Amino acid sequence: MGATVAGSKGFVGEICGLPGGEAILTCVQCGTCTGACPNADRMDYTPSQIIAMVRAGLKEEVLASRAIWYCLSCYLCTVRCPRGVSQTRLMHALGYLAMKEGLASRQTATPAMYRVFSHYARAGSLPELWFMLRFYLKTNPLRALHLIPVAWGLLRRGRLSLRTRRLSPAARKQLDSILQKAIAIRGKE
Amino acid sequence: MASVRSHENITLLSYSEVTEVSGYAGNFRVKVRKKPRYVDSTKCTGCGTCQEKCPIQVTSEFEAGLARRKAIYIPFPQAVPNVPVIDPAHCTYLLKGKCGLCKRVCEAAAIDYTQKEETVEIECGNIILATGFEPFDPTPMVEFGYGRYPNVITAIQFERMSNASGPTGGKILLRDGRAPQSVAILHCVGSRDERYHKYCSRVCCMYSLKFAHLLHEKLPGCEVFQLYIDMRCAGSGYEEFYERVQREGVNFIRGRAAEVTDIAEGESERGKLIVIVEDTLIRRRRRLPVDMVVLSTALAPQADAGEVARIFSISRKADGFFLEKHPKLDPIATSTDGIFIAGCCQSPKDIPDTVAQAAAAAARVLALISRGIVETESATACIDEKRCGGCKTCLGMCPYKAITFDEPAKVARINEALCKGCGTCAAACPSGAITSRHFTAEEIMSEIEGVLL
Amino acid sequence: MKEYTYFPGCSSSAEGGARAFTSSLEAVARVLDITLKELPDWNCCGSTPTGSVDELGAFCLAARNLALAEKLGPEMVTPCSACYVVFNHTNDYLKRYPDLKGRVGEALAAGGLTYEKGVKVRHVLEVFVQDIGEEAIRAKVVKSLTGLKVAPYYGCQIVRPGFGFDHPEAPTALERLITSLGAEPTDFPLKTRCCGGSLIIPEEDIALDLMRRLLESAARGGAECLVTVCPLCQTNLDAYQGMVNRKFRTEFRMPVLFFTQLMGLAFGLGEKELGLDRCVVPPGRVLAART
Amino acid sequence: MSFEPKILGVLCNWCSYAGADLAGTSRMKYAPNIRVVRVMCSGRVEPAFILKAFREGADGVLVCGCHPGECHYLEGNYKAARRIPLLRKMLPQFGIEEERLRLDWVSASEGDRFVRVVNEMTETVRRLGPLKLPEG
Repeated sequence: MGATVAGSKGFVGEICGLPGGEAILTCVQCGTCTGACPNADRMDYTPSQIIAMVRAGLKEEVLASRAIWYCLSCYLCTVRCPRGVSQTRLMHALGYLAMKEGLASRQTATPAMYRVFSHYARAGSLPELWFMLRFYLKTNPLRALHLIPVAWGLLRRGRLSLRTRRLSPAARKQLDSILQKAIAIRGKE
Repeated sequence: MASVRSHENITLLSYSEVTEVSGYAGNFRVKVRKKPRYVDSTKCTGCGTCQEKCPIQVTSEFEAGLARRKAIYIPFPQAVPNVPVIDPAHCTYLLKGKCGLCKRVCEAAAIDYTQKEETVEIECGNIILATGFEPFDPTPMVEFGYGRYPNVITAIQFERMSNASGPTGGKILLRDGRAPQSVAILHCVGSRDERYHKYCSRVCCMYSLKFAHLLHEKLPGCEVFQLYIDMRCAGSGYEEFYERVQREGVNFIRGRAAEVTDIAEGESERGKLIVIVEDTLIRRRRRLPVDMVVLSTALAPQADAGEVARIFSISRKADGFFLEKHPKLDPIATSTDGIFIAGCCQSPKDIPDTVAQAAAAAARVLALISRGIVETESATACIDEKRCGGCKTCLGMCPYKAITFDEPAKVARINEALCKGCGTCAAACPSGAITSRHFTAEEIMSEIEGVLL
Repeated sequence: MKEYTYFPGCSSSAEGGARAFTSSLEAVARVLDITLKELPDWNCCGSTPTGSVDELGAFCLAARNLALAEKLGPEMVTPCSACYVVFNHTNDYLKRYPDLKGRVGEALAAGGLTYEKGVKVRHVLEVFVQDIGEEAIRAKVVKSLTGLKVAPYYGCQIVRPGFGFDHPEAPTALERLITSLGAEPTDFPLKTRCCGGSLIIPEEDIALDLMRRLLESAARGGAECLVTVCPLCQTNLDAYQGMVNRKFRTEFRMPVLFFTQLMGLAFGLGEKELGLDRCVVPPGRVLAART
Repeated sequence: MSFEPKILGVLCNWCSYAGADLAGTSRMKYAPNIRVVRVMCSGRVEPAFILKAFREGADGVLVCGCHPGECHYLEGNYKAARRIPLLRKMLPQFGIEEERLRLDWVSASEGDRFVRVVNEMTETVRRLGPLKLPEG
């Protein structure tokens, strides 16, 4: 989808072919992204290291890393990068690839959360209560217990609704056919 | 500078600006606007009393904001001529007619509030432009906190501080007067950065090393950090200097600083500036608590470089510096014959390179002078006056002002010494009166027929 | 009278946890003579997570809304930072990658939609400061918030990715707005830093630590309350503030308001109408400042 | 056999011709459909040259000059940037599709760009098919 770059093969080529991935070629490994990242200290590989690893062709390690799931999408790296690399977009692209290849890290619950989120998003609307419940049931139901004070605070003020927003049947059908078509298009590739 | 001034063949016009250039190689006419100093430099003895007595204080440009100057002042200690000027934007006498103190105290009666600017015209054969660079202002890079944290300073400010005749008498000091115990020097501030200047400023690695060396010399025991992307130390003796500074115990960290903050995490950081950087060699984010941060700022083109390029009919590169005739084979000449460039107005460079380029430019001028004749382009345009309809379309086309209109004859004329042979006029001439030699319409038409056979 | 197509997003919708954002926004809009017409039958924008699960599907989710909005006019307004980023990101990529645009177009066609001319998606704050202006806002103030110290919190996404309407790290729109209400914006160095976003769910520790820093920075600046422009930032900083306090043994009691709620107070609107009763950290101090 | 268009390339001496030269010395491959005529500056290109080329059997004409702001003659390329689009607008009146005329910028260091522009142009013209000028 992105630019195909002459001379870059394998994993680098694959990343360059994703929208937002082509920028890795011009990275000078200055580490500004890592320095700017509010979360870099907890990553298994720093953001700039991820780029270096992609360029070294370390596909499995990159896609199985925790780092790509620790991106907060705050774009601070992108704003400060002196080379115009959008590290945020790259992390998203890598996340998608990791999911597609079945390599998404199991050391973090983020991929699971993303899957549950996307399940509801694709249905047209996100019911926060059901989304949270489903996520905790799928990952670690016990974790939900310690959230009781938070949930209570929200519930008391009418901020956790049992009602779900529903699209009109026609809109729902329209959305479904668009998404079905998208799956069909993707399947052809 | 002083020996330039005393040379019998050199006329120095300081505090002056070129406003107009006409003519061509061997025959330039240059208009220069001499700004009024309000001080008669032939009478002034340079005693300095006026500066002492002047009650108006403003921020000193030369000291990069680290000191104050008066409204009547000598811009910098080595200024030539060493005569003060009155700053008309701040002098209350010139603004409101009040004060006049400097005139009263001047024993040589050199103060003259009535001076007006004058324009002089110079005829010359060649021109060398050496208009230099402007230091990049890091204020827009809010992540480094310049302007927010008083002890984040620019390279020029550090340079002034370390100078014996500077505002601190050569002492490196924090704003509260203490000496810093730790200093971080941040490379590539505004250089190698798509948001500001894409190019490498070339001199920052070396001056940053010099700063580290000076810090160790002036403040033994001071901890110095160099935060760099790449160390670029190409040049005679440069790598050796790098090694020497390494031996002095400077902490080199390979990584570009992402941020400077004063938000402390823990006791050791309290009251310090904290530089956040990825040490890319160990792949870890580091927080460096320091007293002072020096920003190694880029060398940027002068703000008015576009205007200067227009006046002298030369071009600029995409980065804003003046365009040389050929990047490898002729980095001294410009696309306009007889106009040469030297120093940082062409691209960032260090002192040895600037000296070499300046000497080369002088030699090129001397070569032209000693030959006494100039070669012109052979592929110039010429006008068939019989066919010229006098419509003046071509006049606006010529970027070199080589075409003039002969009013009595009602025809356009081309000055072949100025014409560079681009052919734009020939393409525009509605009556076909202009021929572009070696690229005539007939020649090109036949060529088109030929290649399309 | 100005009219805008309005995209509330899941969180700020009538069923969402940040419904007070939309209700206060609507009340304030009435005072400023703005009509917000909710995009009929909109769907979730997909937010960041969907892109990682189904890239093309995520673009399609966003594009369906854009296609619907395109029929109504050249602009759409949203109060949610995440929706704002997703829509602008989608517009940006559809423009930059014709191939992607082709595929998204093909999928949209299956639902009988087209997206051609493009829709500019703007944030509510942007509309307020650019289209309405500080002067017009000031003119509607009936109860000046004089003396109230407010930390202006932008969060990360509305100013960042390059299509933002203000400086990505040193924006001033909120400060100007707060000043025009008579209140005093405080120095808040972390005003554009991330609150932890959706990672509060899978990676709580990360988000709580970021929130602690934000609350500390706001408190150090002397803020009596904090205003946000994003439903997720509000929920995090408000609902999880107690958890931050427990984890880090801090004692923050920082009311977290939508900027529209603060505007409503200055406009003399009712607490109920502005949804101030929905704040988890009681906004008592803010309410007291009014009298 | 597929249609092989004839394309006339008019290149300025300082940037585009040098760029084409660089493509050659760098051993880059590009469509052999282009036939090159050199002028000193894209500002020298008269609309008559282009019409002549179409009459002489060119299926497309590609004019290349220096990037805006980088003209060796200061601003000749700006003149081309005005003239060529104007001519493009008139081409349909002669029964010639606008796409058959292209103006682009190639600097002396952009051998790769020259290759891309030539290949794109060749593909565009190939899609359009042979130029059929109306008789008379």
